[in-house]
Amino acid sequence: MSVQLLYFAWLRARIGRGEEELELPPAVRDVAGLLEFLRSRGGRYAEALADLSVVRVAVNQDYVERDHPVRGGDEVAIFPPVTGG
Amino acid sequence: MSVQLLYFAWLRARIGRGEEELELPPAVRDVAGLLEFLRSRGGRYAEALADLSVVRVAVNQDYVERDHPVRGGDEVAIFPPVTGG
Amino acid sequence: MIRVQREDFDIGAELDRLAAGNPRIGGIASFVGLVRDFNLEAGGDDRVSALTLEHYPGMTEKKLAEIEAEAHRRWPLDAALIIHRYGRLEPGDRIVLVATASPHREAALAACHFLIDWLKTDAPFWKSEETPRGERWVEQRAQDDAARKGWR
Amino acid sequence: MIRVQREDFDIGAELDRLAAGNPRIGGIASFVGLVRDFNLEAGGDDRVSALTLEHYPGMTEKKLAEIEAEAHRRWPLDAALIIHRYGRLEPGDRIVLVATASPHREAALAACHFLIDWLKTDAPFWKSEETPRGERWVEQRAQDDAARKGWR
Repeated sequence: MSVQLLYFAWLRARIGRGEEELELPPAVRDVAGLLEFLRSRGGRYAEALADLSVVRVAVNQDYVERDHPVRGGDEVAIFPPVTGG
Repeated sequence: MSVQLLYFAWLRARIGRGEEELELPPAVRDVAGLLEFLRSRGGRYAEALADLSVVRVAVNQDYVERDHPVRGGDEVAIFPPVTGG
Repeated sequence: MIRVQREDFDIGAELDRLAAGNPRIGGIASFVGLVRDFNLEAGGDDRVSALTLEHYPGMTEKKLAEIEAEAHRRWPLDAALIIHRYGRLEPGDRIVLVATASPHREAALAACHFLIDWLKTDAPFWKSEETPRGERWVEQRAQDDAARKGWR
Repeated sequence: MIRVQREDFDIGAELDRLAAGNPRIGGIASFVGLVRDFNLEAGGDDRVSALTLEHYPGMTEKKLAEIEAEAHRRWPLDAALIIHRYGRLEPGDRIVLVATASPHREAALAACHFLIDWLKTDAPFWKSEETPRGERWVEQRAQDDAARKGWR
């Protein structure tokens, strides 16, 4: 299945792109699995996602926890805690 | 001794004037005494000051309690609870 | 800064002036009071066609300055402003503006709330309403007293 | 009403529009966030010459609309407004405006405070600061999280 990935703020800067379409292996079923898969790609991904405690995730534009399912066609955004206002 | 009296809002309307200079008898020493003296003048004064629980007093532009002294030359204002803002 | 005036004021211009030239300021909180066309206490039944605000010249300025000074004592404010109008006003007209500016959002918000609560119980203004049944002096609301006491 | 835009806004005009034609409104509370020339967390030592606000188009509008709806659920508001800018801003520039209008002063003040607190933790915006030591992403403040939790 493929998902649309979005990166923001320093995660975007460290990964080096703002978005990508990615084909996920069938073993990836939830957010935790997706983050592990991204880290396993190594390089900039492993570096940017080294400390997952400062990483937030939204699926289809809603904040979700790590056990939230990830399905084909989802829009998954990965970013640090927000600092607007 | 004489004091400058000011009336506001419905107290002004009921007494029929906004200010007056008044010569007080020597027995009047505090706000309570002044209010009693005004009531003793009867007519509009007695009527306007019938219910002292809804009457506030300021001496020289500070809110005061009934036992606050009244001295010659003081500016004494009598009015209902404030409703600005 | 405090001002007691008959004339209307320009909120945007006043808030701009409050922060002008001070890039330490991170937030401006403000409250604007408007003339309603009904009396809240009368359950909203009584239409109000106009309001006349009477005040105690001299004491008004003194009290507003005291209220402002108290806010500065309690919070780290870079600036505060109170403008209160008097005279005859119609529904929708502005009555009062309080505004606070601080590097800290929480300080600006709390101080603004404090200023309007204190002003309601401590500034010598009185409202008289024009209603279909004649003129009527507005009575003090118990909630205003309670709100003021909450800040002690 | 919510707006996410690069352009500046006119506070006076926005607040006028919020209450226009509704004489039930007795009070308008508002908060304006401005770009400071220093970082609060860095103890004020670090000069900030500019700020760039990045956001998540689509989710930003969704979250702001949810925050506004939540304020309407909690308080009797006649109107609410959130305007948030993005892009590059300099010290003194306006970042955000939240405003609430209600017949009741307390409702307007509480809802305004609520909106800015929730927006700080829930709206997907990120600030990057330009400092003498280079660009730096602003970190979330623990107080913001605490303020948000206080409203539960």
